[in-house]
Amino acid sequence: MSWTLLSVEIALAALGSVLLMLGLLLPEKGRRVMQPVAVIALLGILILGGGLYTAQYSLFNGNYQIDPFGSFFKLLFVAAGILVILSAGRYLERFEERVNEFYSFMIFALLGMVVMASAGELITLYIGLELMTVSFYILTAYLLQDKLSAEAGLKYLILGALSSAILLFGISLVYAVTGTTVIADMAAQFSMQPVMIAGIILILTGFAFKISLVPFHMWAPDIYQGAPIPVTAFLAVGSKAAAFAAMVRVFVIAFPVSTFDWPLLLAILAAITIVVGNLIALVQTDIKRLLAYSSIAQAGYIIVGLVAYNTYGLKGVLFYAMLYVFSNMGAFAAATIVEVETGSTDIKAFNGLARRSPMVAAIMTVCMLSLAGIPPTAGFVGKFYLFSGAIQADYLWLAFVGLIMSMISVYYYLKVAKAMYIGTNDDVSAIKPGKAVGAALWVCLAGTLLFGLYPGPLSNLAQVAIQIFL
Amino acid sequence: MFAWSLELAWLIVLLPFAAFALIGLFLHRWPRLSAYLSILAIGLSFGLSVLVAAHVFLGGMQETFEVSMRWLAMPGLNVDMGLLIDGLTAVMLIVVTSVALLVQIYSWGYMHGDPGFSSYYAYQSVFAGAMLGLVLANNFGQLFVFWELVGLASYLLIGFWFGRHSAKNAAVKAFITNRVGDFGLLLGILFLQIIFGTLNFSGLAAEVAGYTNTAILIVVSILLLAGPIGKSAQFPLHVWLPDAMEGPTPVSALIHAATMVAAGVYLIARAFFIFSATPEVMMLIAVIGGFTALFAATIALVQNDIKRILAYSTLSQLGYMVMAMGIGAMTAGMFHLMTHAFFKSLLFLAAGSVIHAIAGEQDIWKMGRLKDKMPITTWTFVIGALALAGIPPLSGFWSKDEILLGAFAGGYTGLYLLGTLVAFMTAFYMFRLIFVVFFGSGKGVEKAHESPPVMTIPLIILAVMAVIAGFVGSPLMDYAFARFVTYPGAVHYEASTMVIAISSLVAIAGIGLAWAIYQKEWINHLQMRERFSGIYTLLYNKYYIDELYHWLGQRFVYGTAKALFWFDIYVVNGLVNGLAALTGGAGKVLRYTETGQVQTYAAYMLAGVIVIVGLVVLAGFALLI
Amino acid sequence: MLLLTNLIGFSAVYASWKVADRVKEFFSLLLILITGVMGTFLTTDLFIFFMFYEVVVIPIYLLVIMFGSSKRVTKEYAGMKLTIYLLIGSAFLLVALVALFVKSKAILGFPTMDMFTLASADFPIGFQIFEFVLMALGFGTLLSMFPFHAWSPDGYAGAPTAVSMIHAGVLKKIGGYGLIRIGLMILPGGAAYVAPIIAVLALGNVVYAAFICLSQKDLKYIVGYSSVSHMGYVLIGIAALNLISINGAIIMMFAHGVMAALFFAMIGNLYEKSHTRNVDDFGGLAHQMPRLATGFMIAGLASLGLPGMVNFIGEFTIFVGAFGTYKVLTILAVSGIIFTALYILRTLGAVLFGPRRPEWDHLQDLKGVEMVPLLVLGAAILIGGIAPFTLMDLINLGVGDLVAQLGSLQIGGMF
Amino acid sequence: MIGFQHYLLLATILFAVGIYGVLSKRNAVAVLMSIELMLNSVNLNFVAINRYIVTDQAVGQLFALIVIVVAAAEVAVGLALIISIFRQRKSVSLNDFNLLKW
Repeated sequence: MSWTLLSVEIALAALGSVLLMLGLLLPEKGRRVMQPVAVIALLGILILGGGLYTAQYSLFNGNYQIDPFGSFFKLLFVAAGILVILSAGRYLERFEERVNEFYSFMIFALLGMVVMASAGELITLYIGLELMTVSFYILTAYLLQDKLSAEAGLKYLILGALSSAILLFGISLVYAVTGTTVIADMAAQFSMQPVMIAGIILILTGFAFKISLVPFHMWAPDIYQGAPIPVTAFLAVGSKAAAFAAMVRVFVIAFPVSTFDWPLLLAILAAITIVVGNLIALVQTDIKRLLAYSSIAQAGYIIVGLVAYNTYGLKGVLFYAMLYVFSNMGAFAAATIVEVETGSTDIKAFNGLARRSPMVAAIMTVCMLSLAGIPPTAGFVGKFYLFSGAIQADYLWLAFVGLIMSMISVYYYLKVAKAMYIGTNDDVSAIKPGKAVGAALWVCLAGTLLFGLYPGPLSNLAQVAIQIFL
Repeated sequence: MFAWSLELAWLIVLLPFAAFALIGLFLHRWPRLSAYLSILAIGLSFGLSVLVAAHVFLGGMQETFEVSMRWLAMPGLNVDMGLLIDGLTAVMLIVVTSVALLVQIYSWGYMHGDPGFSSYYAYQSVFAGAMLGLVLANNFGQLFVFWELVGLASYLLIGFWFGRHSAKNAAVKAFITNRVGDFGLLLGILFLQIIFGTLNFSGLAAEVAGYTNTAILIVVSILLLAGPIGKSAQFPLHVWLPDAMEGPTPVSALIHAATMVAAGVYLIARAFFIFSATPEVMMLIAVIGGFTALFAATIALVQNDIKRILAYSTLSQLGYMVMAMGIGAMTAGMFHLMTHAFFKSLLFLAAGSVIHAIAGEQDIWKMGRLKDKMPITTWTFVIGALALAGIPPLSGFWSKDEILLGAFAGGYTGLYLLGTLVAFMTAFYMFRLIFVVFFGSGKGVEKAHESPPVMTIPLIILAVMAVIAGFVGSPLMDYAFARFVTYPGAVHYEASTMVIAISSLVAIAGIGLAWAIYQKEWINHLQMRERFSGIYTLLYNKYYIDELYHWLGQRFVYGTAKALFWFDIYVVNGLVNGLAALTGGAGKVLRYTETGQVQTYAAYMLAGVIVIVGLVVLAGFALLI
Repeated sequence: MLLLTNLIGFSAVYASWKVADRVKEFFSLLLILITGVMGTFLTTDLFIFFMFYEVVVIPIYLLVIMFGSSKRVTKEYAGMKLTIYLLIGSAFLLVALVALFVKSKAILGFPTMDMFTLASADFPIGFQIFEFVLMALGFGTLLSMFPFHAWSPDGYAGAPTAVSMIHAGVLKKIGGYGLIRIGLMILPGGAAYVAPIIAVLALGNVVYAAFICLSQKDLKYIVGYSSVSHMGYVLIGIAALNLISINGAIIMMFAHGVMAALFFAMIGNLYEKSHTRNVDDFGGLAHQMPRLATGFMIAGLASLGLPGMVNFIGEFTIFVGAFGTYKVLTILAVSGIIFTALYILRTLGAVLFGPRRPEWDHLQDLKGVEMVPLLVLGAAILIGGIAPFTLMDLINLGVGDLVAQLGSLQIGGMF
Repeated sequence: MIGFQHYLLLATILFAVGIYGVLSKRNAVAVLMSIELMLNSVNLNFVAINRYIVTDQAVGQLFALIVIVVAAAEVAVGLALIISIFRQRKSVSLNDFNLLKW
């Protein structure tokens, strides 16, 4: 066994600790270097993770899996982390002296996600999940002076803890039936008992909470709205993707479809999620809340891939999760810029953005369209994979619901575009986003368009990653 | 003899079109040049037509000449553009080109100084080209194309003075009414294409001869007939023609008297092989024609507008021709078409000369004693009227007589009597017009003056034609006309002295009555009007047909339009908006599930778990059972 | 079709010569639009086809809301309606395409999106019907098939001139192109079953929309509904499923494209100068603006299917083709020529003719670059109409492939 | 004889009680405690399973320990949050925390 296989995890843990200490050691002014330090270190870790992409090992008796599937998500998380930190930009000035802790909590949340993606065993998975979630509790409530932020933190804490309890109870029931918590060993011990099914449903609930499937989505809008924007972004992108990674691994490997038709169950949940998420998003006026409902709907789309339970579908899950990072981060980065500039997260704050900063408006539009699944953005390719999978698996109705709702979703995405392009604003001064945020925006745009126009490489990566399930 | 002229016959069509294109693209800033070009083009066409006709008639060409090129080709459908030259064509060529040439020359004077002088000549060229294309067509596709183009030219020329509401509306009315007819014609053509797979006249003639399904043929003929009814303004699609008098008078002369309106008659003649295959339709044609002849003549009796009187007279005469077709006297009908073209265009041009002279006035009661001021116009008009009334030996006499003979000898006694009655009326209303306008006791119009030579010379030429054109078909020249313009199986009736005598007497009687009333005023026409005010009003208002159509149009067409628009806005759009509102409304309702109360959220979650468990349990039970 | 796109794209750019505000955005969006349309016609891959098709939708939305005009409905409403409507239509299409993609794996052994490969596959009839219904819905929406036309008049009325031109002129034709290229070629059996229904709906287009035109006052609405009406001819041509009618449908699409573009260009020009589009506000404009009047006349006469204009060729061919398949429907559809003539002539009469109205004396006639759309599109209409054989040669090149497919239609069809 | 079933039943009852607490208590601290109760029911489960079903390893007990640790961390964060919110709003009633909704 080689420790290099765990180098990503180790590096992240080290980075988190170093940043924490660096914050203590550095004088207040010197803390500005923390952003570049964090970004450069994460870039390094990204390269490290890329190097280990094809490695496939089972560590600690199967408790920890190093495989392309996990690696794919690790890259995703680290990329999301980099983008979040870049796009946070001037927003972080509100955290004043506590900014150093912000970085290290981000890194620890990242570590939690990475553990979740690679966990080969339910309790390990739980540890990763809790590491991530607890970090997020703190991050959500980071603006303690802000009533909304604190309230969001508390709500998240209560509901999160409740869902962990449910998840754990499910794990314990499954453990009771199969006698093991190692995912790879569970299928062999699988037996169709009421307790087992109750356990599966409870585990499903736990994950569904994290990925905000209806009716376990209720926390998301409130928390997304209350949390600081960078945290919201990371929550929407990272925590959701981590839950997907874990969920795919657990469900595909541990629970054979032949004995319990959980895809049908998920299909129903996905359909409800897509419909409800999109419908409520139609009437939202706060950009963060709108993106929250949008991300609920997006979760529904991604679940379609898991429902399909075949090459296209699983590939779609991975592909979509990755493009979702870029598209969603682009939208959030733009929202961050607007909030920093106007102090508001209302859609009205976007009025006239196309004149104040055409670049930001254009990128925001492209990212939104990607979320809506309009070509030539990556979102379209992702949906194409997901729904190809669904149709192949004979879930035609689901494809209908999904695609029609996704076209309806264009309405609220365009509502934002409309505000940007024809809204009028008293303040017409030009907005100049900082270099870091600008870079993040451009990366998001590049990712969104590149994966849309030339999906081949990413598709291949995803193909390699899902080999372990086939 | 002039066989080479046949090879150049395509130029007859092309020259006017070329003139149109040149004027439209380059010359519209130079009115004189435009006019020269247009006249030159039609002149050349005329020359060629004369050569062609000479070849056909004098050279004794017995076979038809036909060339064509592919115009629209795809598997299963071919439409050619071609030329078909036989006696029928040759006659039409001569008529069209000669009248067109004279009218264009006349227009030089009539339209002088009009701001749209160039456009006028451009439109005239388009018309001439289209009409010639129609006449020369060797298949129904081409015929329809030019048929519609003729309609376009008519539309443009009627609406030439587009600044006037009435002209604008008349143009639209003409086009739409014609469209209704074209609708039938097009369907008929479609039927022909589908049934026989060809649109070529000679091809069709061969096919129809061997076709036995009479029902289909009747349907096809009736559909085809709709075209002529529209174009030749037969009842019930006649309403456009009187209104078309809103156009410049030379236009009325050329298009709405001599040529275009005759296109319908020409079509019947050309497609005679189809119509004659179905006696029922032939009867229908005869009845429509006869009815129109009478119907229009009665209206003409009481009209006051000089051009409208002529217009109703034209309707009536067209009815004559159509009736001739219907009773199988195709040759006579074509003969009348030719003579009518000359004398009616003469009448119109002379009327135009009058109108021109007295500054656009068209009410006959505001004219009077014009013979002193405008001798040439007066006497040419009288010649035209005599020809129209059928006084021997003018052209109208011979041709009308042929038709009456056909009806009489063919056993259509009712139609014969009707025709005779119409002849009487014709003579009456024409001379009512003449006595009121040219002779009469009125004070006369002070500023009236004779028109310039450029206008009177065409009048004189046409007057000569009106006198002599009839001889080609008369017994005196051994029915030369009938030898060339005929159809297989035509029966020729020997002239009957009785028919000749009766029609002549009737005409003279009509003239005499008019003389008595309007010249000598032995009978006070105003009192007559009082006494028969019911009939008078009915006739004066053209049997209220226009009003009926107008009412129908408003009620049904626009009513339906409004209703459908309402439907579109409130039902079709309403559904769309309703769905959108429903979607949005659902969103609005659903958003209130987010109460902000964290424990409610927890309750939803647990409820979700319970529902899922319940579903699975139910599904499990279902599986167990 | 590419020829059409180029013609209209070229003209549209000139027609919008006067856009003053946010020029850069306008033209970049316009170019995206044109690129998208071109891509759609060029590709043989369904995936790319769909992609390019959707690419055009969003720029249209932005163009409408940024540069459009609000009359009966606001431009925001019109733009949103157009966008969402078309997108939902495309959702059906996407399901159809994906299902085709997935099914091709079962039939051919490998999944493909290549039109010609798919055309060679023999899909089961039930699947074909299902697929064709979806496609008819998707493409039909784009082609404003009755009753899915609601977006079209509002959309055109709201859109800026260039967009109306491109949308009515070209984009709509993607629907017809798709139905012919994808629908008929790949799913001949399904087409045969569904075609009669399409034909009936198409009749709805022709007559229903023509009637509505009669009650319209806004010029753009008239042209908008008239384009719905004309698309009925195209649909009937497609639904008749024979070579003549399909040829006719293609010509008709070309013809309508050029005609509608010219119409919208003229209306746009007039609106720009007079700031109204209400028919009743105008009258006698031929006095002040003879060139504009010429443009209107050419477009109008083409629209009512006058011979000598390319539209006539299309209509005539469609009628001949469709008559063999649907007698009664075609007869009713032919009656459309009367109503079309009625509303077109009324409109032309009301706008161009009648007494001179001094309030419009300040209007300048077309000049300079404004003439470009008139000349280019007018020439296209006339050349196509006078010498249809030139156009036919082009089309026959493209339709050749269809012949073989249509041969098999007779077997599965209802006739 | 008290067997595995009884432990499982007890754990389930505890879990249900916890849920009841989460749903009905208005005091945020009480809600946190209820969640602790739920987590502890899971611990009970793990230990019981380790005792009766999977006896060869001590994994279950290990799990219980891990859960206790994680729960402690959660509660620590939770209490910190509640204190900070109490300072702001002078209330720990969940009914008052509904600024974020719709």
